[in-house]
Amino acid sequence: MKTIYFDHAATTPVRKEVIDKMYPFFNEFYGNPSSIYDIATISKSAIEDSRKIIASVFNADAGEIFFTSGGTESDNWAIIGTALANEKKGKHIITSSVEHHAVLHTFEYLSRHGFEVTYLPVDENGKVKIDELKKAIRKDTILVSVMYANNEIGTIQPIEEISNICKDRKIIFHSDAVQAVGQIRIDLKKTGIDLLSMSAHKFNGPKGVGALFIRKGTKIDNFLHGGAQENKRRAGTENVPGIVGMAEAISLAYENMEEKNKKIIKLRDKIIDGIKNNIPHVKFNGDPVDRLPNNVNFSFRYIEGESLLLMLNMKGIAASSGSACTSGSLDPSHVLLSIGLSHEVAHGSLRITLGYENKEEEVDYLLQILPGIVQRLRDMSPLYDEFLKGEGDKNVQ
Amino acid sequence: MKTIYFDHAATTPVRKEVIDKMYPFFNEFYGNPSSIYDIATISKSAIEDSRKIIASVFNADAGEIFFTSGGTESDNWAIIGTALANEKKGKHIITSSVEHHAVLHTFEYLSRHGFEVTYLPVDENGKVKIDELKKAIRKDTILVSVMYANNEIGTIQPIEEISNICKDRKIIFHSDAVQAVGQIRIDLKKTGIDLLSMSAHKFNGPKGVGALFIRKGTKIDNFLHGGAQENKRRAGTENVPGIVGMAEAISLAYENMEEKNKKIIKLRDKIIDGIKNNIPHVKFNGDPVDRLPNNVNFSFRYIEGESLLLMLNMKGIAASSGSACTSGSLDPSHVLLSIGLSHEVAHGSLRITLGYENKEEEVDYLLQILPGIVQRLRDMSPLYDEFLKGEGDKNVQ
Amino acid sequence: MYSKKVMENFMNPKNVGEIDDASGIGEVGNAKCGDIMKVYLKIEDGIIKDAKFKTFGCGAAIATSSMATQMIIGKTVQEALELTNKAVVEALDGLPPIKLHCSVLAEEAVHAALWDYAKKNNIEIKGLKPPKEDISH
Amino acid sequence: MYSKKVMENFMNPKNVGEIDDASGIGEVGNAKCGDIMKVYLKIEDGIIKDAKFKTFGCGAAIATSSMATQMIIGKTVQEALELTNKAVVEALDGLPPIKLHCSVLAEEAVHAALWDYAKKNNIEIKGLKPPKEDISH
Ligand SMILES: Cc1ncc(COP(=O)(O)O)c(C=O)c1O
Ligand SMILES: Cc1ncc(COP(=O)(O)O)c(C=O)c1O
Repeated sequence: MKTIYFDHAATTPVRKEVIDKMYPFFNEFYGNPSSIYDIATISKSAIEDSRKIIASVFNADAGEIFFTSGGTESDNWAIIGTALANEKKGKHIITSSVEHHAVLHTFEYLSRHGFEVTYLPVDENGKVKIDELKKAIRKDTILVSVMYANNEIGTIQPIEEISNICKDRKIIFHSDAVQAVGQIRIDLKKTGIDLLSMSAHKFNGPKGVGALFIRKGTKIDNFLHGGAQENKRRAGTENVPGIVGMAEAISLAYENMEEKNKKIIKLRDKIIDGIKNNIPHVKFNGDPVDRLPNNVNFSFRYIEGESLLLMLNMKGIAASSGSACTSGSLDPSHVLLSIGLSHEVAHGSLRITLGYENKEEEVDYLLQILPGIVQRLRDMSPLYDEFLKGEGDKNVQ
Repeated sequence: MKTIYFDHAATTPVRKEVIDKMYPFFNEFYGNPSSIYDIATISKSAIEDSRKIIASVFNADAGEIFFTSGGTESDNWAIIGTALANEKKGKHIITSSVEHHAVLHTFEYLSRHGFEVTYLPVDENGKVKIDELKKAIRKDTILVSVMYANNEIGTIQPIEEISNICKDRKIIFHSDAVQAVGQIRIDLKKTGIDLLSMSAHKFNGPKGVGALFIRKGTKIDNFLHGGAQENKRRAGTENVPGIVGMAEAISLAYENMEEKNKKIIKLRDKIIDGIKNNIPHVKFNGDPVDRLPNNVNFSFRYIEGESLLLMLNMKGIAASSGSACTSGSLDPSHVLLSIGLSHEVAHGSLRITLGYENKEEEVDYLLQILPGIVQRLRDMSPLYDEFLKGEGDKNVQ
Repeated sequence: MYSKKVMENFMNPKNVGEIDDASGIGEVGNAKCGDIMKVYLKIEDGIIKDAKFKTFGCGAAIATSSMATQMIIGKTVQEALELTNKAVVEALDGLPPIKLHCSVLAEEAVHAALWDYAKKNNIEIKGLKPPKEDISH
Repeated sequence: MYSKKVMENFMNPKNVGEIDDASGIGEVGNAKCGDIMKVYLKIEDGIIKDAKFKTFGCGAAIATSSMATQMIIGKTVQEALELTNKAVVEALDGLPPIKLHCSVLAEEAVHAALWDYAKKNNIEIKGLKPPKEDISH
């Protein structure tokens, strides 16, 4: 059975065109880009060409793009690097409560090392409350980090507003755009983001490579220390095939983006309407308007997310959940809790994230089997029993 | 013209067998290993199998191997992670003066953040002086980091002795084995190294993936913060193709290693003898006995390394130098200066590092053209002039 | 992630349902943590004649419920009490470490149902401890 | 890394050698930094009749020596003095940024040779400054 892959926010298949571009750099142009002989200068140029391609997508300068090992490293570098470089100005840093762990755990690390952190609350759609941001900013605030778009519920943050607030107050603004890059356009000349993280495997590029945009003039320390690579800012022999693959993947992603997004949004909305219309006791999560084109997130009351995923998997569908069971922790997703869901409802969430290769038939198949699966699990659930007997709903939000 | 590649210490071509193993993980088994559906559990198992393969090469436990983005990250993690986790015990850390920049610059970073660093001197063959190590150790010493084998001159350090000294004194011992792994056997049950760094692209694996061995019980902080990957020790979506490729590459490297090394040592010694016997005014660098099987390093007096490399490149040979010009800095290699070479002599160094695919004909070709190239450059050199006129040798070491 | 046995018991769980005139009912776990198990026992002459369950929870929770109820049907009350979570895990050909708590929950659910039965019938079952009160969903 | 012109001038440098009865000799740079250039000039009637060089250094150092000597042959002393490192770089179709100092060195070597010529002949060349004393190899 071929998998129907509906988990593009987790990772994506590498496109054939991307693999083909990477291939020669494994064993033909394999030279170390720091060397001076021919096969090495070819890898060096490949890196610089890739940097230009990526910069142009964001209307940035090539010298502002630095390659990393992925979104996590970009986030760690951006946050730790600015915190350490600017700690003489102040030790207060701000982020939101719905960030990815790559940001949240890095803030926690800094809070263990003398920095003071404010976590901004979000509204019920997952948006950072601008008033709260303004209130949180202090004289000694040196960094604000708010993600471009949320990986679980797809909510796009008011980045323009946040960046203006930071700019006015001369605070460095980092945005984790790992979920946004490859899906929506970002113009870094227009929007005053100082640091922007991205990860290739989220847009049909390879795993293990990403980039950090560092606006010219931003004060930031190095994070990986060593060789003189990346203009002496990020040490380590460059992952040449990965970098070349990332550039190809980003080019393909931004080619006819508007047209492709129209198609994807149609599929997304078909799923959203299909679930709303055919399955009772569901809750739609995330912002209905400011939303990634490919994200669907629902909570199904009275059932638990992992069982739902397992049943979908048996039917050949790959999807994701904010259930604790899928994360190996006890608590369900902090994002779902932050938008006000009870633990119980959060446990029963399902995330469907689409990719360019998904077809309408696949969506139809999902909508055909999902109601039955949900019902089957509800029929096993003591919570659904209680609800039917009229004692339940008081407990489950 | 096909390149004759003699720069395996810089990086190596990825073997065909390795690429073939990686390939399906790009767009067939592309699932995120943290997910629970089938294509994801396949990637997850592939990672765990790779971990076992790598652990078994070192006689270590699979749970002691953590994947990283390469040698630089492994070094940074090992050093910063232990320093921060143990700073309550003391803030004195020791390394050698011939380490790779991935270690040296990380120590410099820590010295800017409140740690005190001792740099151990080496003898004229590049070996750490054991007496100096003993003298340097203090009550508040928490970490010793000495590389397994040197990347420029191939000298293998007295690791067994150093590890015993550290063990006796309960000091954590890290060894940067980026150049040793894949070339010589390392038994981590026998040798008391606590942390060991490696990088796949140095043994015909892909760039952008490496590992850190962390002996069970070693106190070390996380370095990349975020998701729960790598047993919650190293965050970031795993580079599955890279990890699988690394495991395959290491298996191949350690298959019949003794036999293959015999062949490589023969080639290495042919080059060493050929240069000594046919080119005057040369200096052999590194330890003649405790030396990597694939490393040749000579200084050619009165000439500069980059010109030598360019001329070799024109003849289809890829090699390396400790010349400042190839590193983009003003000073020549700190390793060559540490073993007592003058700046002038250090500038004229040539490093030849062999790989499993090198053939005797290639060595013969090198030995045939090298004397002429050296002579050509000497004929252009004002230093050689001075020497001929008898006024020179006093200046050049 | 899961063994074949677990997946079988998850996809086609045995003994899903309720027993109207149950001799004892036990409910453990809480929705906050994502697992609730409710076990119904029909006991006659000290023998467990029937067992049913309803479970809110992950694949392992449902599979252990299915397995645990199968394992106690036909057993004496004393034998049922002695069913350990380890035995359930073994019968399922193992569980991932992070899922072991589900098997503990299954053991506790059976114990809670036995406790309910004992209380209702005012008898004492040797070695049976009262269930923890954490049904806080 | 290097332009074709640089590689041509490196692989087949023009004017390598010495001039026995040179009118002026200039040596700049130092071996510590990895670059020494020695320039020999043959000057007659204020015209540079010949120029030769010996260089210890990288590809860019050799190529700029070759290009600079070519560019001054046939020029007047004043014209040679006005040869800038920028002109040399342009004639080579550019140099990588980290190699620009080599072109500066070439300019300085020519100036040092002119200074030597001026000193020997006790004349003054307008705008010529004494060479820096950093020949410390
Ligand atoms: C919003 C967000 N930030 C950061 C990351 C981390 O990226 P990576 O796993 O590539 O390191 C992810 C994905 O895992 C993400 O969705
Ligand atoms: C001894 C040594 N340590 C560390 C490194 C860094 O490894 P990487 O470039 O893969 O990060 C290298 C190679 O560049 C090395 O030779």
